[in-house]
Amino acid sequence: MVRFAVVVFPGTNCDFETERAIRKAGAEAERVWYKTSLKDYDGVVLPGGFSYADYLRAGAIAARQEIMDKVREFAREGRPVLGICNGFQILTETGLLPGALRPNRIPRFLCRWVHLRVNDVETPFTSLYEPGEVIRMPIAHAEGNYYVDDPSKVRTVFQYSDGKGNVSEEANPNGSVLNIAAIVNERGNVLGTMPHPERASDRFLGSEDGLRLFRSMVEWARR
Amino acid sequence: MKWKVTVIVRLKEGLNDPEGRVIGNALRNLGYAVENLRVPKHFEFELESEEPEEEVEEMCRKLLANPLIHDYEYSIEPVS
Amino acid sequence: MKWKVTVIVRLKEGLNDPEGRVIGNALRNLGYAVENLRVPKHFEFELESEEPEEEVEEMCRKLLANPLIHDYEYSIEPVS
Amino acid sequence: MFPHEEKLIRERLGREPNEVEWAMLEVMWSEHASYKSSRPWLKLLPTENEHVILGPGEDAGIVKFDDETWIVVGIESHNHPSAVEPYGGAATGVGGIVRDILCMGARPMALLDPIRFGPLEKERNRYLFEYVVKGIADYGNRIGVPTVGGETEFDESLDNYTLVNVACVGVMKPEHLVHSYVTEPGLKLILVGNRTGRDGIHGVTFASEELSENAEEEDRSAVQIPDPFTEKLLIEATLEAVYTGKVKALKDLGGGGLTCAASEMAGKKGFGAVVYADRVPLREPGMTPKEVMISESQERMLFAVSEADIDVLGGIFEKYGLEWTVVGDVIEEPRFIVYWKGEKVADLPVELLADVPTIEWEMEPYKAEKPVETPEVSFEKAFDLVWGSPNILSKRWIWGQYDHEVQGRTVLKPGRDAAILKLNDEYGLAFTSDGNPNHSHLNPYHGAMGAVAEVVRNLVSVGAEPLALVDNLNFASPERPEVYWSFAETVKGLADAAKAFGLAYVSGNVSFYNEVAGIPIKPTPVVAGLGKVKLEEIPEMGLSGGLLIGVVGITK
Ligand SMILES: Nc1ncnc2c1ncn2[C@@H]1O[C@H](COP(=O)(O)OP(=O)(O)O)[C@@H](O)[C@H]1O
Repeated sequence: MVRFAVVVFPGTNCDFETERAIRKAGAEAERVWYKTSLKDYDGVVLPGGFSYADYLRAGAIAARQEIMDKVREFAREGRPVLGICNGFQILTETGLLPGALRPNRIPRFLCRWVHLRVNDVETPFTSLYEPGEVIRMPIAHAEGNYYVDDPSKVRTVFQYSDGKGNVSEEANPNGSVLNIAAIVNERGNVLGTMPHPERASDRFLGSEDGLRLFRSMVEWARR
Repeated sequence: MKWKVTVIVRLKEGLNDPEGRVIGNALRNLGYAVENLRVPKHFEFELESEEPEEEVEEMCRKLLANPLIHDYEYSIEPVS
Repeated sequence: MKWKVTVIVRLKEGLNDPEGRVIGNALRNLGYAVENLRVPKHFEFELESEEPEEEVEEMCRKLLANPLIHDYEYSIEPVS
Repeated sequence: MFPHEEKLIRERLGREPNEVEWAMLEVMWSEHASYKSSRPWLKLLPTENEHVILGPGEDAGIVKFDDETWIVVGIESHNHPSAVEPYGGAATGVGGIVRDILCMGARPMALLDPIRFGPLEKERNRYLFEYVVKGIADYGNRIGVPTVGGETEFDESLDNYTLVNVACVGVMKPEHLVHSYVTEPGLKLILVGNRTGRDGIHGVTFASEELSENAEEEDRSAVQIPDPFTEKLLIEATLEAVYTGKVKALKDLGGGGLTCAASEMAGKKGFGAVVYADRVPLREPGMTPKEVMISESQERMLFAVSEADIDVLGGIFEKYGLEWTVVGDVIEEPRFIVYWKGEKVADLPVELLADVPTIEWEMEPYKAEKPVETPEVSFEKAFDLVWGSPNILSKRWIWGQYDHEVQGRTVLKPGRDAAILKLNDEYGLAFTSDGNPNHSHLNPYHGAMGAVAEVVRNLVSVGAEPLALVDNLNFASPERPEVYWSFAETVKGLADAAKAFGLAYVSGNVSFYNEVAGIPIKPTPVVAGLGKVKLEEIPEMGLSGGLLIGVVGITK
């Protein structure tokens, strides 16, 4: 069975449900405290939360911790690296993904469900979606406003859309350029997503659209 | 008249400052001998006013600072 | 040697400042003719160092500022 | 403290207490800590039935969900501090109730925030509203405990004031139960968490007095800066420590600070404590022993541990970057002794701190009910007025700022009659709160019963079987005969209604002296309830074409 590490920084708070979702997707998952070593895992997940209470900038302090050297190695080796919400913020601060997650255009925390249009199904994380499919997931963040100098250079995976897949301004909850909600690196093995797939992995919670992301990741790691 | 205003708002002495403490720790972990790190709130703006001192005082008391937990200082310069 | 350091981190030109916009609106709603309100990040700390300039430069580049979106400036004074 | 109480203390002690002792006594004999005006009446409440594992008496109550799952629940108020400094007051209110749940050995799972304000036309009330919500949001979001429901009410009687109640549920396995009291001497007392400063000094006495006209200019020492980062670390470290089985007793430091926590922990079963106050890590220089003993600095917990286990637990606290210090010992003799740099600065019998005689104030019934006169207003106008009232409008602006999905359990999100948290693949926990101060003002007995009935209806509306209740009683000064009468009537109503439904109260809170500039608040009992629901049987709420709408009951 493939094994994933779910890294826990001081202030991380979505780790338990992220671990559960990975297990539901058919892999082993373990919460790993940021001071312990990342030994033999097939992939790494940086879950959501408020590492270091978002002091300085969201994800900034976590990105400078020693364990991130090991995460960089994982990324270089082509293993799957998934950053969810705060995890996405940490990946941009580390430079493993381009751009930055800035304060929401309306500078307040916002927790609500959104529609997402799936753009790129060629990544290890999105092979179980259809191109152009509209899925649902919740967001919960105050600094999710994605900014990058040149959006054309970014591999966009999810965009905020309406229920029909229209990527409109009304559907943009936080001001992200081009309604970008999730991206991968050029190689495709590092994904950052502001919406929370682990919160959309159970029909009782509202949707299982997020579970496919984990299943896709697990399947790919098995090969 | 137009003015360039800078307002600095600091937590009163003795109050818990978790933000300063955590960022200070982060810098020390990177190897720098940093102490007493504080993160005051800092506002910069232009103000059109005939009574800038009075207005800036009011702004601080009413909105920019919370007099229960903050001390504040400001500088007002004419815009050439 | 001991130094008193102040670091100001500002958003690059052209980037919007949501917090600044909201506070600017709030002040205008209170009746003040405020424009261009920005909220830079402001850090104050003491540093024990033989190479303060070099270290503060590094701190800014490595942690206190995000080079993609920030410019920074700092002042370093000896502590008497 | 009242003169007759001071006299009684001198008599029981046989001498004049010194400065440190007076400070500790003042704090423990305050209304907020001692419940002297409410205890006789709270006895009326039913507190036992087949669902109850632990009723009132410790930091939170415990309800059986199934054989392997216990639910810990409590409710608390932070009215005064929030009226003075809404952001810090509300945030630290969340912190306090979360620690109450945590110290029984449970993982805090969800929050409700019944909050009440004056009319939004006034700027001060808008300020209180905006910042109470922001305080709850920033704190709850950072500690990763979802706020899944609550109430928001606006009323003229709350002008320039606010009622901030917070209820919390946690989940635990029976084998992890840790009581808040020790059952043997010789244990060490370990203080963990934030350093101690001058914040909150006289917090409980502050909460036991009415607010003066200038609420914003109240004593600064009542203000506390919230630190959810430390609180989250405390949650994880405490649970890890509890799971080792080596924690003998656990209390959080809330009202009354170290004095309250240590004396209650030791004294409940007849033991005593020695506290070395100078060992307490301090945030401000030059603090006196008196200040250390009554400070209400937040995010601190007190552990009772065998000497042999100190290092193991210390390792856990250090892993999470938390400061920890052995500050005292549990002793056989039921005395509370404080040392400061080798000198004894306080020595009181524990029961002098704990046994506070009750006070029965005068009661004067009042009649506020009068026949309703239906206003002469067109239906359209009436509809606009009601529909446009902040009390009716959607509260999405509020709960949209709360991360109500964290921990991945929220089945029914805010907006329904109750929230539902998934506990296993089959069952969920329903959680909701209600209060109706207008009804309580008109008729305190019926208003209280109405609150209970509303909670039960809300639980049933989401398909849940009610399990247990907690209550938070917000009242003005008990020294006002009409207020004290309304308090007694309220408790009678709460008791009768609960009995009628076969439900028990497992925990609660009383907040007296809620008034600003001499204006008392309406009697405001807030009830929160738990229920058990089958996930497959949660009723839908949408309407679709072809359905009929029915109303059960008589509309008056
Ligand atoms: N209104 C009430 N109904 C039932 N129990 C109550 C009520 N108010 C207080 N209690 C109980 O009385 C005890 C003392 O309350 P309190 O000092 O608020 O405890 P805490 O340590 O949680 O702050 C607690 O066990 C609490 O459950």
